[in-house]
Amino acid sequence: MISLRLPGVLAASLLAVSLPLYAAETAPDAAAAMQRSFEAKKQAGMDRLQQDEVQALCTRYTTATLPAEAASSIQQASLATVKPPSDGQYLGDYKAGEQIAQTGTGLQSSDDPAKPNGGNCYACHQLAASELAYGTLGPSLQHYGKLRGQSPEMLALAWRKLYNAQADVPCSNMPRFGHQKILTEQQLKDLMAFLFDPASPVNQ
Amino acid sequence: MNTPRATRRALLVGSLLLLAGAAQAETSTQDAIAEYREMFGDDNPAELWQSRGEALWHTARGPKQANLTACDLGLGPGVIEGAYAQLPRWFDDTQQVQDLETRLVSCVTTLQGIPREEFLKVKFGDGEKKSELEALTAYVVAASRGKPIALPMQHPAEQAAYALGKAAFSYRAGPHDFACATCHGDAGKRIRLQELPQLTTAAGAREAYTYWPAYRISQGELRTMEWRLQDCFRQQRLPQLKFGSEVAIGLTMFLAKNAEGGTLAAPGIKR
Amino acid sequence: MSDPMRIRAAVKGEKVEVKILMSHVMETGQRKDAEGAVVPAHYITKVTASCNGRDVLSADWGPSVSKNPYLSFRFKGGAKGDKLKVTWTDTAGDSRSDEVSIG
Amino acid sequence: MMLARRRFLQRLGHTGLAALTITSGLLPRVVRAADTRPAFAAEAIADALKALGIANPTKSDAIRFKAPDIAENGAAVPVEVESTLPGTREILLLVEKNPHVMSASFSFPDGTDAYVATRVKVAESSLIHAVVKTDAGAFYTDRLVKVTLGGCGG
Repeated sequence: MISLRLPGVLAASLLAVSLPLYAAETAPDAAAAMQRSFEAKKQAGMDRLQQDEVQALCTRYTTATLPAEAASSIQQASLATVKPPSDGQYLGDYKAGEQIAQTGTGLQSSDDPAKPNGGNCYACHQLAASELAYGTLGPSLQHYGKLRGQSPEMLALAWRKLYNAQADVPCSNMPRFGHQKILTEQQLKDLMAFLFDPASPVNQ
Repeated sequence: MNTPRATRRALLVGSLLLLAGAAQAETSTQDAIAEYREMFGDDNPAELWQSRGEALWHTARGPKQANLTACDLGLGPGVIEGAYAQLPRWFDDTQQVQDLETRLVSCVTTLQGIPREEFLKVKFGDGEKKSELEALTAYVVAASRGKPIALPMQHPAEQAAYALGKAAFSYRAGPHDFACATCHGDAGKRIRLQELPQLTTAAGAREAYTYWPAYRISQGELRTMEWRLQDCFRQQRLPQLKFGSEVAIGLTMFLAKNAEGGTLAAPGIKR
Repeated sequence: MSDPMRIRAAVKGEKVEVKILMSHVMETGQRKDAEGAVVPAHYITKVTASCNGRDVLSADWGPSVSKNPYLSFRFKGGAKGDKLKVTWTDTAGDSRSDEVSIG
Repeated sequence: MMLARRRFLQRLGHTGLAALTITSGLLPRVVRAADTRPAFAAEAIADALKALGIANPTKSDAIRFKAPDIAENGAAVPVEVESTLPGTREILLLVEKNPHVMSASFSFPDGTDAYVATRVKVAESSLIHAVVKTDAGAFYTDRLVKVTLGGCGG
């Protein structure tokens, strides 16, 4: 079972950059009411309701603007969690990447934990022109690689966006696919190829 | 070495061109989907649940061999017309804020003596396994069609439920850091081709709340608000929302209050 | 015991317009239920309709007719008060008939 | 407006648009206990028509066939067919990409309009064929219905 609270790793990285003390205080005992109102179901355990420091802070500032100090500490803490590809290769197989972008399942109580998680990118983004069923919660990523080229900066930026988007945008709605272990390193590489490979449908 | 201005300008021009093309495809897709929805006319299979619910309401059952015509949904015993438009609300007899579904459970257990677990054995129907709760809910909800939502909201417990709902709405948790607000916090957004009402505004809340409960085409089942909330949390990768829990009723109170003034048109028909 | 159909039959000009909603699972035999077990095929195979005993429609259905089926058709020679009877039969051998008087 | 938009969608089709994604798990191509009625057991349009004794029907514009260009969900696709061909006895609905193409057949005794409206399951974006049997032979028309994948959980 993926232990998502990762007390060890997260606390260590956040301690390196001490978050302001008010981070933990979420709205009026909502956390306690949440505990009383849910029950574990298959892989969706009750631990998932425990907010980490970033989630608690972002909850508190859902509508209010995030104070600059909190924003920069989240950004630094998130940046510290980003691990570049272990072999230094950013791009995998774009066909595998497309499957990940199309697959919406993964980590739900109704999903088979043995199956690889999907990235569900099409839920929020436009990618290949050929796919009409795309979402608009995130910006269009059409022609992502064609427009940006494959400079080291562009690859590193895109990798950060996938691994832990809050390294660039504190309290971003984009899930932290790498840091929260939703996608494996190989899956992230395949998505990078889907974004950058000139042959990928995203760049047609 | 920051991105040279030329590349940044190219990015801008490129994405503007794309937006124009995307916008064109987008409106025609939404047109086509609106047309698809219109083709169902007013032949909504939810009516099959309504007639089953009506039969259940009037049939004497359970150890006490009683029907539900004495059930008080807030407007007096047996009054169903307009009752759903004023729920959730505080009930003195149960000393709780209840939504329609938990109130129906109270009536079934007290008036008919049917144990709660037995009545809720099939909470959400699945093909042959039919839910009495969904049928009764469809019947009562239909009796509020055309009525404006108007919550009493005087009792402190009702205000507390609203505050909890509001807090739960933006509670980010789980592997994906999702909260309801992640998808329902902004206007004009959609997941795939599924438009997302902004539930924090009157217009957005009305657009959603006035059509629930609804017949879900994708499942061929009439689904209630309790199902809608627990299924949303499932997709947020969170554990199971308990039926009739504080957060379920708090969120329903939050949505109903935001939608206040909207005219009920449920049961609706949805994807 | 299956649930009654919702049948609307009304005179429109010199024809009777019929709109029916049937309560049926129309299982294809491909679907898995919440616990992951395959739900066996179970769907309506035959529908007939008659007006005061005169056949006005018959249909043969497969599993790809949608769940809780909808059916609409029109016929001449029916009048207000006539009896429209609709019958379905399914793969499990179950059958159901419902009758309404034309409005 | 209807025609202009369909031509637009067809042009979208020509620019290399792949069929929209399959709706997960509706009707995968798995051999299962087929229906005993030959037409309903058929897995291709030609076989279904042969089983019904229909030799290649002629395309005809005298069949009004209303179906959505895009279906938000393939579980229920509203369709409406009306034949203006004289002596129409039957209307058949076949969905090309379904594991079993034959969906439904309707027969009309004298006095009943050659008209029917119903809702069918479409496993993935597919052509739906409306075949009409008349005293003077068989005719058909078809419509492309694109099925999209909705929802968040996918």
